[in-house]
Amino acid sequence: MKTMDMPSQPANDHVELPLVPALAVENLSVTFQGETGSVDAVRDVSFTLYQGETLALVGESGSGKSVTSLAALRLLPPGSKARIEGRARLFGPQGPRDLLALSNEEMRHIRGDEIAMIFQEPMTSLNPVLTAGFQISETLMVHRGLSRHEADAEAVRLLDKVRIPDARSRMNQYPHDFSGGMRQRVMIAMALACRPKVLIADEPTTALDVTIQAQILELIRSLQEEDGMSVLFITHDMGVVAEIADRTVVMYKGAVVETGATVDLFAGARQPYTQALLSAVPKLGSMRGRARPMRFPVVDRTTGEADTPVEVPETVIASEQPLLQVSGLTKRFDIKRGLFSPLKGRVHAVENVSFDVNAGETLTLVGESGCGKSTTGRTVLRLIEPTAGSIQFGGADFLALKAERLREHRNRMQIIFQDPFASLNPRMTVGDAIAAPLRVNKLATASQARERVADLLRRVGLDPAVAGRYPHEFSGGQRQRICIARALVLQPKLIVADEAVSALDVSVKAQVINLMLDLQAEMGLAYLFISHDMAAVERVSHRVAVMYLGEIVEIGPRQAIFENPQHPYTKRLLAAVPVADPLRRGQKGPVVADEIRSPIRSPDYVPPERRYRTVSQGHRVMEWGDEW
Amino acid sequence: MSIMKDSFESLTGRPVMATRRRFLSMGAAAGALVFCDATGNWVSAAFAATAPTSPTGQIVLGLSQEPTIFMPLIPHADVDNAVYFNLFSPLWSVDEKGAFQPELVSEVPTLENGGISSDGLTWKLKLDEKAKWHDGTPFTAEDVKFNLELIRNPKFPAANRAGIDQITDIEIAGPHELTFRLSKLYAPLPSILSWTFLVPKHLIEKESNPAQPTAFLERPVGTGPFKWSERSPGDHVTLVANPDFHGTGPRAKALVFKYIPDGTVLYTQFQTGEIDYVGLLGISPDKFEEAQKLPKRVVSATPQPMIETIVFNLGKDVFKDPAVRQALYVAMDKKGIIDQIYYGLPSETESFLPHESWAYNSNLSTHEYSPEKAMQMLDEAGWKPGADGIREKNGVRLEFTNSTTAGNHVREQTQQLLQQNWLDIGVKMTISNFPAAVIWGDYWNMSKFDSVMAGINFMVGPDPDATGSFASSAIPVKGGSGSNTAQYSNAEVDRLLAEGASTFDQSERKKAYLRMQEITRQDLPYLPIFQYNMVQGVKEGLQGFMPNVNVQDNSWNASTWYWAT
Amino acid sequence: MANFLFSRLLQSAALLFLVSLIGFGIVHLAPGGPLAQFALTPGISQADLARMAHEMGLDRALPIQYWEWLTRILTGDWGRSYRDGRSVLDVIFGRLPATLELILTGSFIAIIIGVWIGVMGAVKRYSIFDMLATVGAMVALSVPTFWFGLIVIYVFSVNLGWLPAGNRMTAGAGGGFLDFLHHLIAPALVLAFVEVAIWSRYMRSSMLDVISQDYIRTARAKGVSERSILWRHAMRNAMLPMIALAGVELPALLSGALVTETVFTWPGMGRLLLDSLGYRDYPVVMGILMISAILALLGNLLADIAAAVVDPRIRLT
Amino acid sequence: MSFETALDPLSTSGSRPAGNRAWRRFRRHKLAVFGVVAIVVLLLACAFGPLVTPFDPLRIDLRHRFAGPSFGGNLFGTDQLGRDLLVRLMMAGRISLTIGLCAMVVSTAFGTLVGIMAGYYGGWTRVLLMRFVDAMLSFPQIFLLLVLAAFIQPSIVTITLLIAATTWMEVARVVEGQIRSLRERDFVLAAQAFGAPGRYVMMRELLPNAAGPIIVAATLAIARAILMEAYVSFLGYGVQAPTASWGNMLNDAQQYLGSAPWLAIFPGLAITLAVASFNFAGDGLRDALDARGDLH
Repeated sequence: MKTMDMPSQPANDHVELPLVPALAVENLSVTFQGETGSVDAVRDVSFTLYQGETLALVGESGSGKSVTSLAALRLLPPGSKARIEGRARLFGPQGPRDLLALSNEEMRHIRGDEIAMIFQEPMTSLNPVLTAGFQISETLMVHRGLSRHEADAEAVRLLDKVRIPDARSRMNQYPHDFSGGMRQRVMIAMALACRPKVLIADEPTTALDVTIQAQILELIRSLQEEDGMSVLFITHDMGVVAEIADRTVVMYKGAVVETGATVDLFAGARQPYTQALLSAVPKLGSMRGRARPMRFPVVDRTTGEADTPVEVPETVIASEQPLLQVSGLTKRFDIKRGLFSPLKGRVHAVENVSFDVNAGETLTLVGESGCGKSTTGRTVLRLIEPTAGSIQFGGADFLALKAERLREHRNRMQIIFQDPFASLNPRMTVGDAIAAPLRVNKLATASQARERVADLLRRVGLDPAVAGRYPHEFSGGQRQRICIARALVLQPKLIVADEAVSALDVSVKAQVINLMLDLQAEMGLAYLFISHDMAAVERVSHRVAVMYLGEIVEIGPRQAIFENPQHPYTKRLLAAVPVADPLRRGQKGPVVADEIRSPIRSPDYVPPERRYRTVSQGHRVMEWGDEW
Repeated sequence: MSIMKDSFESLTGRPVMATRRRFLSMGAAAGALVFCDATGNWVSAAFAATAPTSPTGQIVLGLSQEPTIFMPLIPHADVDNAVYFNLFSPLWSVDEKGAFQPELVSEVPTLENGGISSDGLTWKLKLDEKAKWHDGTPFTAEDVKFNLELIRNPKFPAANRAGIDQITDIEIAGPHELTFRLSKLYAPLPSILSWTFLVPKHLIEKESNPAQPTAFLERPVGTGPFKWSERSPGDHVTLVANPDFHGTGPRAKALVFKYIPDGTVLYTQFQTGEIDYVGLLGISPDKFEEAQKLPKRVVSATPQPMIETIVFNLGKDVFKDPAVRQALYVAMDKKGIIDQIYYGLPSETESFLPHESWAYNSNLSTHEYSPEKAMQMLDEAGWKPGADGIREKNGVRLEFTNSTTAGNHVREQTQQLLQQNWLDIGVKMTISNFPAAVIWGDYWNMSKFDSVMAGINFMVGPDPDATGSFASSAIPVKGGSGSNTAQYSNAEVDRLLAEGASTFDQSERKKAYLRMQEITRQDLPYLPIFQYNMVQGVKEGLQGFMPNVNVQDNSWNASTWYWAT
Repeated sequence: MANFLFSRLLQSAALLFLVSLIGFGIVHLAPGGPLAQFALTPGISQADLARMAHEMGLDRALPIQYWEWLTRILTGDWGRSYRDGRSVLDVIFGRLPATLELILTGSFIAIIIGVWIGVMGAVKRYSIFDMLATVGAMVALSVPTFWFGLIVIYVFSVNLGWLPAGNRMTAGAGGGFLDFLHHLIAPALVLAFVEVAIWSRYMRSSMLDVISQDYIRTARAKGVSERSILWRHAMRNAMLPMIALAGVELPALLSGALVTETVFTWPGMGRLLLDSLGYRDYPVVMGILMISAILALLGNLLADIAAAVVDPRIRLT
Repeated sequence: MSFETALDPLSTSGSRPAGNRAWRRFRRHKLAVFGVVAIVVLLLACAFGPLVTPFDPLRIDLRHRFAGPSFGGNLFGTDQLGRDLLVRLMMAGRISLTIGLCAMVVSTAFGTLVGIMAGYYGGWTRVLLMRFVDAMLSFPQIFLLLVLAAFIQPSIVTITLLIAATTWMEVARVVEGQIRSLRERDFVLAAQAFGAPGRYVMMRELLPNAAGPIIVAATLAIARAILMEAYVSFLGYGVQAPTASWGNMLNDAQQYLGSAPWLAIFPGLAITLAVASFNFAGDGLRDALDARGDLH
């Protein structure tokens, strides 16, 4: 055993670390037999989880962190041809047992009883046709031999314990009746039913909104304290690591790179990869006192050497006439079941939204799922026709344009999407994809187009020789670069970046953001940046608009919003963001169970008149009522 | 003329080889009918046991078509006759010897007994006083008058009004006696009346539309030996014994007419004993040999009046030259068709009349299969082979289509053989078959075809009168009334037909018909291929079964059938 | 629920209207007509034929005929058969039970066997059983039903004499239940043959889909036994698409029944259609088309309702 | 995905064209390979077989009716008119396979057109087109086929069209579903954002991405069309004699089931083999072209 994961000083002074191992993974290797040969998903991984501690297993996508945990619990999909080597010892009263050597039946008795697991996607992880109550009770009936009646009584207690309001009546509801956060609470209740010694949480908050994530993290932390569990917390989010983990294991390409106390790791990682990883993590509040956006530092992941990030040059051209002027923009979707059905209600996706974007400026729309930020972005481009409002672009009334002129104007405004896999046509070479706008609009000859494509590929940092390849041959970050190149080919003035970096791994995200900032400086681009990632937003924005249920609740210069938030929602949002600094771990608030409300209203709903108060130059906040 | 339109029922492409029966008149003077039965099984079976005193047992008759219309006066399918014979009665019927037997009359009217006046124009009928409808209502002269008038009513779509439309002045002389006059002498009338089944006046009158008597069709009432019991559409019709029947029998408790559309299944069920009698189209020729060897089954072949022919549409240029028709006939491998395709079952013929008819001409020149001679005939007539080997003359190519009802496999085989026979002499025939509903519509009636292969009964009623098929006044497409769709026109034939129909003197008539057969043998508007024989089968022990070529269906005397005990 | 039914009713009505329009067009544009069967009746005159055509309404323009048919059918009068003068509904409902018997028995056998094969195939994926089941199902889907029926008749009726060669019951025997069952075996099995293949294929793929779902992993992580995972957690989910399948399979079943009825001379709706087509019995053909469309829609509706009952995610609103 | 720099050399494993990967997946599918081999063998046999056998498929020889299969003379025996069954089977194969292929082309083309229009334009276009599809689908297919067949003059062309007319709906549904889901994809939105007209989006962006399911549907459509031809012929509306198709050979053979069973057995086996081969190939293609592999 060559691990060196002796826990150093406690990360949190009121957690006692008895140094009793609970689960030890030793020299674990997992090899998948794939179509194109074998893939070493996990290579010689060892770590120990001690009683009562929270150990974070962190790494980017494909680092093997989830496979490690699934392999240890022998939960890899039955059909997958995986070869597993090593040991995974579970320590208990009867001494350590190697989970990989137990019979299936013995293993079954351990799972759910001694080791429990929660997963990333609470919707798909709960059986849609069984009630929440049954799914919790089942564990108790299986392992504790309780009758259905007894189990149900215990399940109600568990639901209470995970702070689900009105637990008794929700017992008989099905998973789809719960919101995402509530579903994850049900999962947690299910996992904790038999008071397991070890809880493995596999990206439990990744699919959740940031305010909900904060609640769930808080819940796990408090339950861990109550029951004295050991938690193996698998995540890619360094902010969450900083927030919750006592110790951290960093994985890269299937192997453990570095292990150590979280505080130490953040204070000074020993391995270059860890350093590079940490350097790319946006830290909320790190921009305090700066007005302009700033590039991420670039760390060489073999040497660990870093450059010093600088503030970007001033790009905003403030003029009388903003590049884009949106006022009173409204988009409502009717909800109907069928052709002949009456109107059921409306989604008030965007409600009376107004903002300006200047040339060379980045305005960010920020908010949680369902707040209408993406709809706003698409409506601005008229990919969705708005219900009401006006859009002035480059001095013209954009909504009044007829098809032909609309096309011309559209060329000045382009969009980049969240999912780089979905935004490129898989049946078209990237060169064709980039040149398509030129060809469709008949703006260039074939050879001109080729040159332009090569030029753009160079600009976004790709070899022009790749023009003949298909999208599936590229990584996610490379594809996003290609998408940027395609967006740039018509030399637009404004790019709507719709969650353009949200799906990327943290290090790739940093690079793409740097690229976008560079391009802005070079070409004077304006961005309408749409994101839910507050930390990234802080880096790139000149100005920020916070959206909630289709409305802008607060808008202003980035510095004003982040340093002087006014609206309760803005404050809550900022407070919920995990801070990627274990030393600044947030104060534990009460574990609440608020949910994001729905923008669906009855057909006769009339949106209230809103008034805005000006806080400072350009910083305006919506006046709020008793609901906050 | 009537055509074997079996394929209305054979859409599934079941083997449908033989035909339904058409009555074949032997005429009173023709003597005993030639009943060709190789084994004489019927006779031996018929007299082997004594009949039960009261109705016993049931008899299952297998039919390859489904009886659906239970009102005999409106247009119906041939299969319906099987039910009519047992449910209804005509005034008189024709027995297997060709003699008329009284049914609803107490005596068949003749010149001799004075029922028919010497000029043949005044008829007097005396009805059977014991006859009663199944609902108990007595059968009277009113009923007869009602039926005859209904058929004559031009607004009523009668199945047949030929002959009956000559009847005038129907007078009721008493409850069971009536007289009528004929506007002109019509020789086949007695035969026609022998297959006119009577319906009850008191029930049909109640119907809002006698042509569509909905209540009656659901529950028909007749005077026959069996009463309506029930019908399971698509499956069977059951009749039960009528204890009040005025004639002989019935001797069985029930008759079940079982509809089995598939010939193979029908045969199999006959084999397994589920079916007591295979009626209508009988057993397919390829199974004849096998069927004869079945234990406890009596199987034999009986002649049919139907002639298998190729009908030429003489309105088409390609068939106008008689030499072409004759050459096609000579090039036809008739023997191959009869011996191979039809297993030697049918009889060779050169005439349009069946061998058994008193008017049959047995001295017609015999067909000789000779492709060489056929080519020579065409050469002589000036039909020269073109570039592709197909003969032509004056811009007319010897190329035509031949049609028959789609799904008749044996016919299709014959077609293919003929196609080859004729291609050998430089004539191109293309097969173009249609579903029955298409081919027997305007395509046939309005002479839109080139040539058609069909089994045809050229007689009207049990009588050799073939006016409808050969008279130039009977071409529908030229406005005539009849079914001369071949558009045959020959002045001498017209004259001979008129002569034959307007006298009761059989020898006079025969002379005309013999001559006429000579002419058609020469002219060949129809190529005679063969006369049908049908394979019939009954279960051993079924007594009383008696094939009768003079009626439409061999269940004609089912009232006297019974099981030997 | 009431809203849902109302909305579905409207949609179905619109669809039926389309169906009737298409059906009427196809049926009536066909050459030949119902009178051809009478045209050969000896002695019938052209005038009689014309009169009959008029009575049947065949001499009017097609749109007018359609309008007359439509208005009549809306008042519940489906017309009368040209063949035997009975009301179309009587004619069809007289035959429908035989077809339903066949379809229900066939489906019942098919679903039981097919679901079992599918589940076993999915659970033991890539096993010998699974491979045989897959190949078998594909072959079964490729065999022409009528040919298979003929072979069954040849082997079991003609050669072995075990089963009757056709029909619903022994002719004239009055038909005991056993007799009826004896006749039902071969056609029901032949009809079930293809259906087993379809059900097992769908079930297998649905089951495979379900057992790779996260919630199955969750159940496993909870320590639930494999048996319970299969039958309690997976089965209900895997059956959901099967309910929809049962709904959409109905037209296919009717098709299969038509062929089977033909081969086994089963007196059902399929044979009736064949006969009616041959006679150009327009009212009956239209009636059958409409009834089968209604059955298809009803099947879909029932499937949707059943799915809503079983699947808590679906609400019929 | 791991750390990358912008100019990372691209991994070699992904550099093969997509078609190659599909082909590799397809090759591992044993049944599919069997299917393709069988199809090729059938096609070759039907195309060239009649040229090399000594028997004339049309020449009638009544003296040699119903000769049983034998190694010396007629391998598969002779039919009811004394023609060699094997050579007729091959001639019939030409017809049946031609009908199958042509019906597939027509139904796939039409179904794709309807599906792509309905999927792309949505709204009332979709409602109208897909309701029409629904209406057509609510007829049992064989009912529809028969009703249609009842009024045509049977010929190879009409039967092909007939089968196509009753089978295009499935393709339309598949394509419509594909297009509708593809239509929401970001690359389609991107194309609209740079001003691509509808025709461009349909032909260049949507259609190539729906190709996999269309190819699979097309392969299965051939199988179904061959079966349908057999059904139509069986029910008496098939290709006219003397042209043989597997369906009408079977139709002719029914009545000799007891006396000359080989007449029914061989065409039945030929149909089953051909249909199964296309089904196997289609199944293999479904796995090989599984859109998920390329789109995600």
